[in-house]
Amino acid sequence: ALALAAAMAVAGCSDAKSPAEPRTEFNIGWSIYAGWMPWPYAEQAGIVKKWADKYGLTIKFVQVNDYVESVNQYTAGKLDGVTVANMDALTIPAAGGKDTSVIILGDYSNGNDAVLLKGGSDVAAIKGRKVNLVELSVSHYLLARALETNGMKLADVKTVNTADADIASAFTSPAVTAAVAWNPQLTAMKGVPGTTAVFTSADIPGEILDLLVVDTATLKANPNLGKALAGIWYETMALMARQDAQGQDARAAMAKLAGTTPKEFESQLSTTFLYTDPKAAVAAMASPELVTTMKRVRDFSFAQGLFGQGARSADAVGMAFPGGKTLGDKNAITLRFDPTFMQLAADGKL
Amino acid sequence: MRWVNRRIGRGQALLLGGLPLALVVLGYVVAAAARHAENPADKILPLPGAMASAMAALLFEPDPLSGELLFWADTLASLSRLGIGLGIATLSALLAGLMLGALPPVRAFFSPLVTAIAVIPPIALLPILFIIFGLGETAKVALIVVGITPFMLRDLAGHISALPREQMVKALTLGASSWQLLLRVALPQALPRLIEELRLSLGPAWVFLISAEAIAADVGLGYRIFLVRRYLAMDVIIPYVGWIALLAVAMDFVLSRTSRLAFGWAHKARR
Amino acid sequence: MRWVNRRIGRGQALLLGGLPLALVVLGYVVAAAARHAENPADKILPLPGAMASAMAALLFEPDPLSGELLFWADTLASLSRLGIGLGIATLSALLAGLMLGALPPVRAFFSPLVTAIAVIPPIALLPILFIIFGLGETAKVALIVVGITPFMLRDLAGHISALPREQMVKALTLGASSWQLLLRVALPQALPRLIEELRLSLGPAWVFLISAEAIAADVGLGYRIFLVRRYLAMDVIIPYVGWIALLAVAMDFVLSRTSRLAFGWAHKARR
Amino acid sequence: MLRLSNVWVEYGEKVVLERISLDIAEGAFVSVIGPSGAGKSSLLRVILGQDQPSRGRITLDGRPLPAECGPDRGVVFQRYSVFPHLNALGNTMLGLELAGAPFTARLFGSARRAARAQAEEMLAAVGLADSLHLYPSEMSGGMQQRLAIAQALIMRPRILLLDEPFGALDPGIRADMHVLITRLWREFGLTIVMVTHDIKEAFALGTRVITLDKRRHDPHAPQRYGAGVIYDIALTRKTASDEQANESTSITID
Amino acid sequence: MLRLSNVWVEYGEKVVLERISLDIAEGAFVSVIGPSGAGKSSLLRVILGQDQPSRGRITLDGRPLPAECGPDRGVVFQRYSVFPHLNALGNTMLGLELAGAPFTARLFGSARRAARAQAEEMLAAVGLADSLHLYPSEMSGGMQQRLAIAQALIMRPRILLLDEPFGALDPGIRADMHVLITRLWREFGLTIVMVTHDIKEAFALGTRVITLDKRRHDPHAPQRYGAGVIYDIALTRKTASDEQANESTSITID
Ligand SMILES: Nc1ncnc2c1ncn2[C@@H]1O[C@H](COP(=O)(O)OP(=O)(O)OP(=O)(O)O)[C@@H](O)[C@H]1O
Ligand SMILES: Nc1ncnc2c1ncn2[C@@H]1O[C@H](COP(=O)(O)OP(=O)(O)OP(=O)(O)O)[C@@H](O)[C@H]1O
Ligand SMILES: [Mg+2]
Ligand SMILES: [Mg+2]
Repeated sequence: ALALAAAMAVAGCSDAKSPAEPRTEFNIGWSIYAGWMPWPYAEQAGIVKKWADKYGLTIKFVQVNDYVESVNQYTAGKLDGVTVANMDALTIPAAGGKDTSVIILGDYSNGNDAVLLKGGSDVAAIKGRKVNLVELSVSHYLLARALETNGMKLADVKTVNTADADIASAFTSPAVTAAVAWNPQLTAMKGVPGTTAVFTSADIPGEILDLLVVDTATLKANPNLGKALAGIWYETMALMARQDAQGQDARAAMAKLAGTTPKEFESQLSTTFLYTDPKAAVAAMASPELVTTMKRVRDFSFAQGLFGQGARSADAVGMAFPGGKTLGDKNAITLRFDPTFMQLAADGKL
Repeated sequence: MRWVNRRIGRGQALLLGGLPLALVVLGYVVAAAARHAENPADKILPLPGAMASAMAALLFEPDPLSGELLFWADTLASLSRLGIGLGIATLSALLAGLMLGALPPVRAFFSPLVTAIAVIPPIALLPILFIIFGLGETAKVALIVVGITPFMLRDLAGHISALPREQMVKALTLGASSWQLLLRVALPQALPRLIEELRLSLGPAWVFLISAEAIAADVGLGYRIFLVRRYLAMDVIIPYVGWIALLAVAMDFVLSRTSRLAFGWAHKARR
Repeated sequence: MRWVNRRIGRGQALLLGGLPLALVVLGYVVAAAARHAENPADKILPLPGAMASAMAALLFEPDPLSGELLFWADTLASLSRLGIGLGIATLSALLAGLMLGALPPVRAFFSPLVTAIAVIPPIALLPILFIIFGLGETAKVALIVVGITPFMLRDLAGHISALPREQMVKALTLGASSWQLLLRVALPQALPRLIEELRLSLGPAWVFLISAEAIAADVGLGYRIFLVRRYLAMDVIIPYVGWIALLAVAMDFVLSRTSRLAFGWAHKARR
Repeated sequence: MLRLSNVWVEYGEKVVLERISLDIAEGAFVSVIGPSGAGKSSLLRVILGQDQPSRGRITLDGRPLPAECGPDRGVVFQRYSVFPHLNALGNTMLGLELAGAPFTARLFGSARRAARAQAEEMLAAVGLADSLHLYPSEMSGGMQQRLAIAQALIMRPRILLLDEPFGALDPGIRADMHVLITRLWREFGLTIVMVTHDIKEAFALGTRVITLDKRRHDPHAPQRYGAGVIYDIALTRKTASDEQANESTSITID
Repeated sequence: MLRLSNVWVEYGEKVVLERISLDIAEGAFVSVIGPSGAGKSSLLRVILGQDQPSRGRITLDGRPLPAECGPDRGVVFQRYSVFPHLNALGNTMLGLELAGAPFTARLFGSARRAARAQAEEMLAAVGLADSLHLYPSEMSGGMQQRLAIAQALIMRPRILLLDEPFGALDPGIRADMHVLITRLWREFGLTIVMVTHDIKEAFALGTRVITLDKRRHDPHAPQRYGAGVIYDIALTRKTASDEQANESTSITID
């Protein structure tokens, strides 16, 4: 046990010190989600190696089966970067005091998340029901938005926390009549007879964002990491977007990596708005709508207590946006939307 | 004096036993302080003060939504699930263990099935459990039961079938039927072992309870732990885990006391 | 003849024991057929044909990306993790169990700590576990070790300290030091019990392995199960679980054979 | 009544008993003597039904002996084996409770009081009147052995098998036990087979003395030949008064 | 050499031994007799160091007896207790191996051969030459008891404590054992304390016979008073030839 404590201390110290120094080896965590599958595909197809070599780096993509654990491990310093949704980037690493930079805005969910009801065709029918969902996640946020747009409050339903790995099978139980989920589970759940998606992320486009974030200090010390990652991403995007056999092969390989069929994967992609063009991503990041979205997300998170006990106001966590705009505590900025590398890609300067 | 012969008094034992626990706590505090010196907002190893204030809210401030004191509501929910689960598991392990241990035909019939159930990881078959037990309290209790009963049952059956053969022969010459033999010879000698198994099962039982609460729940110690894990609130997780350990140690103590009081003969023999 | 006295032959035992397993399989097929009659697209209880075709792909078609046969790659990865985990757990349970069982001062010092570790559900502390051991193989092996060692250790210590006191006295009069007593009296008598415990731990070990693989892995039986769980692909999950059960039953059988061969004295006494 | 015809007992390769043929009459008191390891306990186990002979057959009243032991046969094992979870009273009452309450296996009310009185009487007869509430683990070796005797005797089984029942007892108590067993044997017409190492005891109590030993010995393969009956001595039936005189003077040749 | 001064042994309320004061000289052969349950085994346990007396003190050569048993004292328990995981040879060699290999506790090569030869000789002396490879569970009661004797005797401890060591043996083997123990006692100048129920044996072997029994008895509270030494008879030291004559004719008064 002493050894354990010592190991904890050592693990803590070594990770806390290293980011400041230039390094050549990096670990990026990923978990299975339609919008993130290009990363492992790029590694398998050799795109990662190509770009890493170009900048003299070694980049490893580490699969973490459990999404929350991947973000936790990033927060704990075991990973240099991770794929994450905007809300979780705010509430886990940023709220935990880890200065985090969003360098790639990959996509937004355009129907990949949905509120499902059995025996009900609109959001109003949800009132008073038990809703199974991953609490405090983007699903929770989606539910809050669904209720809000229909004149209800979160208190009008009873939420039951359900693990994302189990929500699909849980939904097949007759006892469960309402749920919020994301893909790929969502597709399986829609197959349950009598199910309707009464509210989807397509109703709030651009609010649920899927990102790649890296540790700000590491990025400062190793700007090449950002360049390599942007290079990898947009080369893969270009390949994936092709409507020819090559593009199809790439998408099929991603489906395989996600443990599903190409058909199902295509259907998931169809509800994902991919920023295949770096210019569009840069523009989206610079737009004032992002600030509005993040404010909404932030207020929801604060109301749910996600900023922890120390936070006494929604401004506790500071965010920085392109063009010097900020939100929250200016002296404690821990989430930075940084378009530098996407801009380089857009400019073809990588 | 040789180490095998050193007898340790009660007071000395408390002192000695407390030492490593104290060292662990100390080690933790040192590690946490070191991390906080680096990053004052560190969430991984919260300082005791942070844990205290995080817990205070759960302990004393009623939840705005439900109006309940969350910590106590969680404790109550988890303990009642655990209690029901352990109760069912113990009872069925006792009944089935006695039969399997004492009656060879029953053993031949069921033991492959029991072995199969014992080695199938229940969490891998959750979807089927959901179909059978739904998603409510039943499913959580069922997961505990399915998780620990096979171990208790197999160990108990082994214990019973290892009772000296002379005892069985003796009982038969005294005119015992199979039923009477179960009731008056096997059962009383199974009970102290059953308590021992229950003590050994407390750890796994909590594991299954927490897994069940992680899967689908809206209250419970495991629910809270997995919920706040989403934002790495170790300042809640660590006190919760400590509380679970405390509850489990208390149960362990009560069980071991009960066994000594109720089955003195089993402990005298070992002096 | 009384039931307690019925002896069952080998052939008869196989037949009797196979019956309930066959019934379970039959029950499954009937339930699956019923569900499919309702909803031909049902995914929860797939028919045997669907399972066979789903498994065929994993068994015989090399993965286009890695060129591996996924099923075998999963099996290999899981078995090696399990093997290392069980090995470390067994070894440390043996060492620590002997000391705790035979040396009262060691027992006094460590037993509260061991009890505390035994009752702390490791999966509640997964984030810490992964932080300490990283996301590689170590963490998975560590979860198995942390999960099953406390049980084995405590049970073994209990077994050792319940050895008849006369044996210890006898060894001391023959001039044994504490070390020699551990080596020649406690250790040999601990081994058969250790094998027994290992058998009882197989179930929990798989549970912990699967839990670890569910969280952080990219290959392994548990990884695959949790991967396809998102799509409710029970046609893969059920054969995988069956395969796990088969592997575990085979290990159980080998262990029980080994014990009989290597420690005949322990089994003769129980005839 | 009890007939063994050409009975063999073997453990794997090892022949323990060979060609045992015996006829034991109803009401006989058979003493079995023989060197240590000859197979005396094995013989009792076979008669008890605990072990099956590897060859030969055993009949009781002309019918093959059932392959399980029942209440017609009582036993006191060589290593005093009483139930560790019952105290002296509980151990002694157990047989009565099993007989009196097929379902609960426990007696209540007046039936219980009667059984208790009977058990107390039997315990007093074996000299354990002071130890009713002791558990076996709190008893000395001799006390456990007497408890086992009380437990078996209270049932008055048709056939009583005793394996060195008085081995751990001092001469005084042993004499009391001799009187007790002789009295019960007479009163209830029991058939008794007793293994003993005390030749004086064997001749004093028995109506017949059987000696088990190896007939042949192969020095290179000691396990090759088993023991058989080498002497079978019928004694004239002594009267109770003879017996007592014998005991009180306590002078014999061994 | 060994001195007990006012030793009491109590189990909770129950007084087992009270006011035991004894002086045992080097080289003595003390026989202890007394009724079953008197506390003979308890006395041995206290001398052995296995149990602590509740009052009084025990000194060895003037120094307080260490509260743990060591190789200076050997023991044969009343219930033959040998190691179940070792066969006869292993059980007998164990003491030699422990003495010869402090670290591995196993002997190899010529040392092992020597120990093995010694063990075989001792086993032959107790009549187990044919049973070297049997495990205790495959032995008869008497064989286990002889194995326990061989295991203790091979170490030639300074003080040897025997608790009814010959209780389960037939007269022939018992006589051999008597010769063996007397020979070793003479040759190595052992100090022996032996509990027995056989009064003839007690007088034939011992140089001193001690009788333990209750001095007082309270019929309402039998546990109130413990046993003490009521007779302590010193015998003139017999010669070896006397001894043998005695054994061969085998006529004594008990
Ligand atoms: N743990 C215990 N608790 C209570 N009483 C005990 C315990 N152990 C022994 N006794 C009592 O101590 C007394 C002496 O026991 P001990 O074994 O010394 O007798 P003993 O003289 O060796 O008898 P025996 O000849 O039958 O072997 C007995 O009356 C017994 O009931
Ligand atoms: N399980 C076994 N495997 C092999 N041999 C055995 C087994 N059980 C008993 N024996 C052998 O059977 C023989 C007879 O044993 P048994 O217990 O019947 O002897 P006994 O006449 O009662 O001796 P004692 O007077 O010492 O009690 C012994 O030589 C013993 O070694
Ligand atoms: Mg015998
Ligand atoms: Mg005694």
